Amino acid sequence: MENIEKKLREEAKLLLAEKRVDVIIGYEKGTLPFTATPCFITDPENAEKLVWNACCVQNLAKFVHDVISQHKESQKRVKPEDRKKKVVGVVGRGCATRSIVLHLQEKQYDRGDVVIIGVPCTGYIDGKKLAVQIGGEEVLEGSVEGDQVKVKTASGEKSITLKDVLADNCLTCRFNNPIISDIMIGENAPPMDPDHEYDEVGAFENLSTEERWAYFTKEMGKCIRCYACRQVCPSCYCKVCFVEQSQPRWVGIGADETDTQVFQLMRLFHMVGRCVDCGSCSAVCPMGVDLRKFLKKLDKDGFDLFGNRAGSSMDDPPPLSTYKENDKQDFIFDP
Amino acid sequence: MSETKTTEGWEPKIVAIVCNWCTYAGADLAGISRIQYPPNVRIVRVPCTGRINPFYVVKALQEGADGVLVSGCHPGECHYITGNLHARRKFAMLKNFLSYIGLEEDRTIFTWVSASEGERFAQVIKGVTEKVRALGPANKLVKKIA
Amino acid sequence: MQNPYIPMPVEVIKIITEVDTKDIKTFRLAFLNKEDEERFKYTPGQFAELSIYGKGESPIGIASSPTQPGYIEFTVQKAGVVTSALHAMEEGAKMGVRGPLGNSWPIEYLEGKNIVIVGGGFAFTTLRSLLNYMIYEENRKRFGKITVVYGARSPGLLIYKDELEAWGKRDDVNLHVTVDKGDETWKGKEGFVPAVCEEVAPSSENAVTVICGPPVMIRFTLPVFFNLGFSKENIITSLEMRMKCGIGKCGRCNVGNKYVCKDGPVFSLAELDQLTKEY
Amino acid sequence: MEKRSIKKETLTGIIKKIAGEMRVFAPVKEEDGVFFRVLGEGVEPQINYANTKNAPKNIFFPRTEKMMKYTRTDKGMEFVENGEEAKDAVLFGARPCDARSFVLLDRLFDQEKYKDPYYVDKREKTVILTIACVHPPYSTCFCTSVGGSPTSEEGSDVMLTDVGDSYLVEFLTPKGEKLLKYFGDTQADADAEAKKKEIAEKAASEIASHVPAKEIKTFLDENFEHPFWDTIHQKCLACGTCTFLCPTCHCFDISDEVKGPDGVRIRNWDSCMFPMFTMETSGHNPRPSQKERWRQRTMHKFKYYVDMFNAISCVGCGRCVMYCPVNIDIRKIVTDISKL
Repeated sequence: MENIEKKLREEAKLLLAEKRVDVIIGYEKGTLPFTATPCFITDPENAEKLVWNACCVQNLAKFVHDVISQHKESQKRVKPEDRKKKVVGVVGRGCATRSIVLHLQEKQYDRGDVVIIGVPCTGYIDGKKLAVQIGGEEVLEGSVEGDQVKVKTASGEKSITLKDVLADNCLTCRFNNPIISDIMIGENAPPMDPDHEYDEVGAFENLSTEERWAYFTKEMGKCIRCYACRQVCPSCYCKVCFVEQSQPRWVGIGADETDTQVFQLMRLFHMVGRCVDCGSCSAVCPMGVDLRKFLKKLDKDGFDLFGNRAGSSMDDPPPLSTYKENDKQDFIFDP
Repeated sequence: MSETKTTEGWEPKIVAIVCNWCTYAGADLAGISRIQYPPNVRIVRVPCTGRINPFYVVKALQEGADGVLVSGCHPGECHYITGNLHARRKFAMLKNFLSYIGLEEDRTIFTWVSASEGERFAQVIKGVTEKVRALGPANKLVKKIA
Repeated sequence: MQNPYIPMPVEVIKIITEVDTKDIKTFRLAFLNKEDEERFKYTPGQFAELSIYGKGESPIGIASSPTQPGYIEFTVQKAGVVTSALHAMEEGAKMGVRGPLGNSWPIEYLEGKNIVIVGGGFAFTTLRSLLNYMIYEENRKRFGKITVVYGARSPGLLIYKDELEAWGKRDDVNLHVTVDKGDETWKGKEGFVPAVCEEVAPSSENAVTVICGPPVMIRFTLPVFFNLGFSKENIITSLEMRMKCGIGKCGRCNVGNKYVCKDGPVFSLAELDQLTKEY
Repeated sequence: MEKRSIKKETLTGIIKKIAGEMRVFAPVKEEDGVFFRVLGEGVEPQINYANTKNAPKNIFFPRTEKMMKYTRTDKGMEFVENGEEAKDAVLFGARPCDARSFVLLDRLFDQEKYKDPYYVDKREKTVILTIACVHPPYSTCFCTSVGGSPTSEEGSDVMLTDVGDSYLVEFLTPKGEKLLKYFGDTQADADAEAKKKEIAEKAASEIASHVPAKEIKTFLDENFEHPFWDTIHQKCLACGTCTFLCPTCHCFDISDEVKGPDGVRIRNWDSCMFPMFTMETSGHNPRPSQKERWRQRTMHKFKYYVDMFNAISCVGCGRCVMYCPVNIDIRKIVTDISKL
C-alpha cells in the first residue's frame, strides 16, 4: 500500500508538472482518525498530500463530473476563441472508473477531459461497522497495519481484523480494479468475493411482503432529507433534481412520511443500471439509512433481466437507454 | 383468502395510464362496441408508454390510487417504433422494485392492448379490478395530510 | 401571542391587466375583517406576503398608498407558482395577506426635500405608492419639487397608464415617461432611463432620489446621479431577495448582518456600501 | 436556588415517573445511535451516553412542522386553524452545549417585535434538564472555545452533575423548580458542591480541541473577499448534514401541501448549503456557488450572529465535525482563518 501511495504521488506530481492535467482529485488525510477526504491538487508540490488507503471512501467520479461541468458552464461566458480546456486527473479505483464509464456513456464529458490514475483497491473501512466493533466508543487514534486495524479508544487499545470492518460493497466487489485507466499504479488487486454479492438481496426477497414493507418504512423513517446520498452520488448529476422542481412539484418535503419514502424510492429507481455499488451514499448518510439493500436489488435485476452491470464496460450501455426485441415480458398481464 | 381487507362500500380506484394510439383507441372501441367493463378506472392518456415516467405510477399510488394499470401497444406495433420496447424495460424493473420494497404485486399492472382489441381492453379492466379488489384499499405509500 | 405567520383573509375586488403581454396585473384586495384593515397600517415601500392556500406565499411590494383607504393593491408579474396561481384568479376570489412587512421609504427623511423618483419596468409599484402618498392633498406641502422618470421597454409595458396621464397633467409633478423603443402610436420620449435622467438633470440641491428597477437600469443610473452631485445618503433603493417568512427568521434573505425582509428592503446607497454584495 | 442530592440509581426511575405524567424527550438508543425522542413506555432513557446524534433543536423546531391548516370550499381554499398548541414537557438529558444552543436560538426566535410562536410556545412550556459533562464526551468537543463549558448552566432549568455516588441536582430557574417534587428531600451538602466545582474545572481542562473562534471576527469583518474562500468549499457535497445536525442552525422553508380538500402550510428545515436556498424565481442566485454558501455559513456563525445578537452561533458540540461526509472541519477552518 505504501508503495502505491509513493508511486501515486510521483505520477500525480509529474502530471501536474508537465501540465497534462489542471487538477488532480484524490484523497488526503482528514482531521479525524480513519478519515481520508477528497482533495484538489493543482500545485505539483502538493502531490505529497495524496494518500491511498482503506480510509478512502468517496467515489471521486462525483467531483470529476462537478469540476468539468462547472468549468464548461463558466466557459459559456467566454468568447469561443478564448475558451480553455480543463483536464481533470483523478485517482480512480474500480467503482470510480465505473462511474466515469457511465458518465462517458451518458455523454457528460469526453474521454480526453479526464486522466485516470488507476489504483488497485482492496476495500475501505465502513465507519458504522467499526463503531459496532468498538462498542460505539469514539476512536481516538487508529491505523491500518496489514490486515489488522489498530484502534485506540478511551477504554484502551484494540486490534480488529480489517476484513471485519470492510464495507459490504467492498467485500463482494466484482470490479475492484479500474475498468479504464490512463496510468495504472501497481499490480491489480486480488479479487474480492463477488459470488456472494446478492446474498443479502436474496435473503430480503424471501421475506414476506409485510416484512419487506416494514423494513423499507423503518429505514426511510430515519431519513432527514439532508440529501447527502444524492449529493455524493456520481450518478445524481441532474441540474435540478425532481425533488426541487416546483412546476410541477413531484414530491413534498415534510408533513407526511410517504413523501420521504417516495423521494427515496424514486431516487433509488433513477439508479437502474447506473449504480456502481460504490457505497458512497450509505457511507455519507448521517442517519445510517440502509440504501444499499435497495440499490443492490436494482443491480441484481439489471443483470438478471438485461445482463448489464452498470459502467462495467464501455460497450455495455445503460439498460434503460436501449432494448432488445426479445426482452423478457412475463410480467405482462394477460387476462 | 382469509384476511382480505374489504371496507364497507369501498370500490377500487384504478388509474390507467394508456397510450394514445393503441390502448386508448382500444378503450374507445370497447365503448363504441358497448362492451361492459367495471367503472373503476380513470384513464390518463399519454402519447406513448415510452413517455411514462415511472414516477407517474408512484405518484398515482401516493395520491391514493388503489391500483395502477399501464397499457400500450403490443411489441412491434408502437406508433413511435420502439417506445413500448423501452417502456417494457422500465416497467419490468419498476414492478420488481415496487414488489421488493413491500408493495403488493398486483397494485401495479402492465399490459398491451391494441386499437382493435376492444374486448381485450374490457377483459383487462375486469381482471385488474378483480385483482385490486382482492387486495383491498391501498394503505402503503398513500399520502395523508392534516 | 400574535402569530405573525397567519395571513389575514382578503377578497380580490378588482383585477386590472396592466400590460399588453398580460403577465402583469394589479390586484385590488379588500380585508374581510374590518379589524385587519386597522392592523394593516402601512407606509409606502413596505411589502406583504400574498398567500394562496395550497400554493404558498410570495413577497410583493404594496402598490397602493395608505391615503387610499378601503383596499390595498399589488402589482404582480406572473413568474413562479404563487404568482401564476394569482394570475389565474378572478374577482371575488378569497386569499390571504400577511404584513405589512419590512421597512419603508424613509418618509420623514424625505419631508421638506425635493424628490426624484426613478422607476423601470414593473418595479415601479412601491414608487407609485410613494408618489400617490406624496401628492395626496394633505401631504403634498410636506414635500418639495417632485420629479418622476419612469421607463419601460415598450409603450405596451408601461403600467398604471391612467395614472400616468393624470400625473402628467399636474403642475406639481414633473413627469417624464420613456420607453426603450416606441411604436407608431407612441408620442412620448424614447430612450433608456439613465439617459433620460441625464437629460432631465434634476438638481441635487436638497434632493433625494428614490430608485427602483431592474439591476441593469440601476447600475447605469447611479453614475448619472453621482455626477449630478447626489450623495450616497440621498440615493435610496429597494432590494429584492428570495424571502419566505418575511420577519427575519427563516434566514434566506440574510445579507451580511441584515435581513432584507426585516431590516430592508429599503436601503440608501450609503447603507448598501456597508453591506456585503450578495443580493 | 434549591439543590438536591439523589442516589444515582434512582435517576432513571424519576425520569420515567415524570414521563408518566407529561411528555418527556430523552436520549434513546436506536440501532447504532442515540437520539432525542419522546420517551415511550418501557423505553430506557440513556444516561451514560456521550451525546446524541441529532441536536435537540427538533423538539422546539421540528424538521417539519404544521403552521396552519386550510380546507377547500366552494370559494376556494379557506383558512381553518393554526398548528397544534404545545403541552407541558420536559427535555431530559441535554448536554450543556445543546442546552446553551436554545439561548442562542431564543435571540432569533424570541424577539421583541416578531416572536416565532411555534418555537416560543414549545420552548416556554418545556423544562430543560441538563446532564453536565464530567468528561468531555468527544475529542472533537470545543465548547470552551465558543463561550460554553462542559458544565455551563446557560439554557438549563435543572442541572444534574454526577458527583461520584450521587447526582447533584441544581434547580436553576423557577421553571426548573416545578420539577422539585420528583427529586426527593435530600438537600445537597457542601461536599457535593465542592465536588462539582472540582469537576467543572477538570472537565474544562480536559477539552482537547481549542479553536480561536472569537479571534477571527476581525478578519471576517474585513475579508468578505479573500482568496481563502476560493478553496474551502471544493470538496463540499452541498448536502445539509452539517446544518441539519447543528443545534443552532435555524433556517427554514415554508411550503404548502394539498391533498384532496385538505391543505397545510408547513415549514421544513432548509440549509444555506443547498443551491436552491437563495435561488430567486427569476433564476438569479445571489449565492451562485458553494464558495458563497460556505462563506455565508462561516460568516453567519462567527460574524453576522455576533453583530446581530452578540454571540457566536456555535456551541462547539462537534457534530458537524464528526458527521460531515467529506470531513470539512469547522475547527480547521477557524484555525486556518486565525492564521491569515
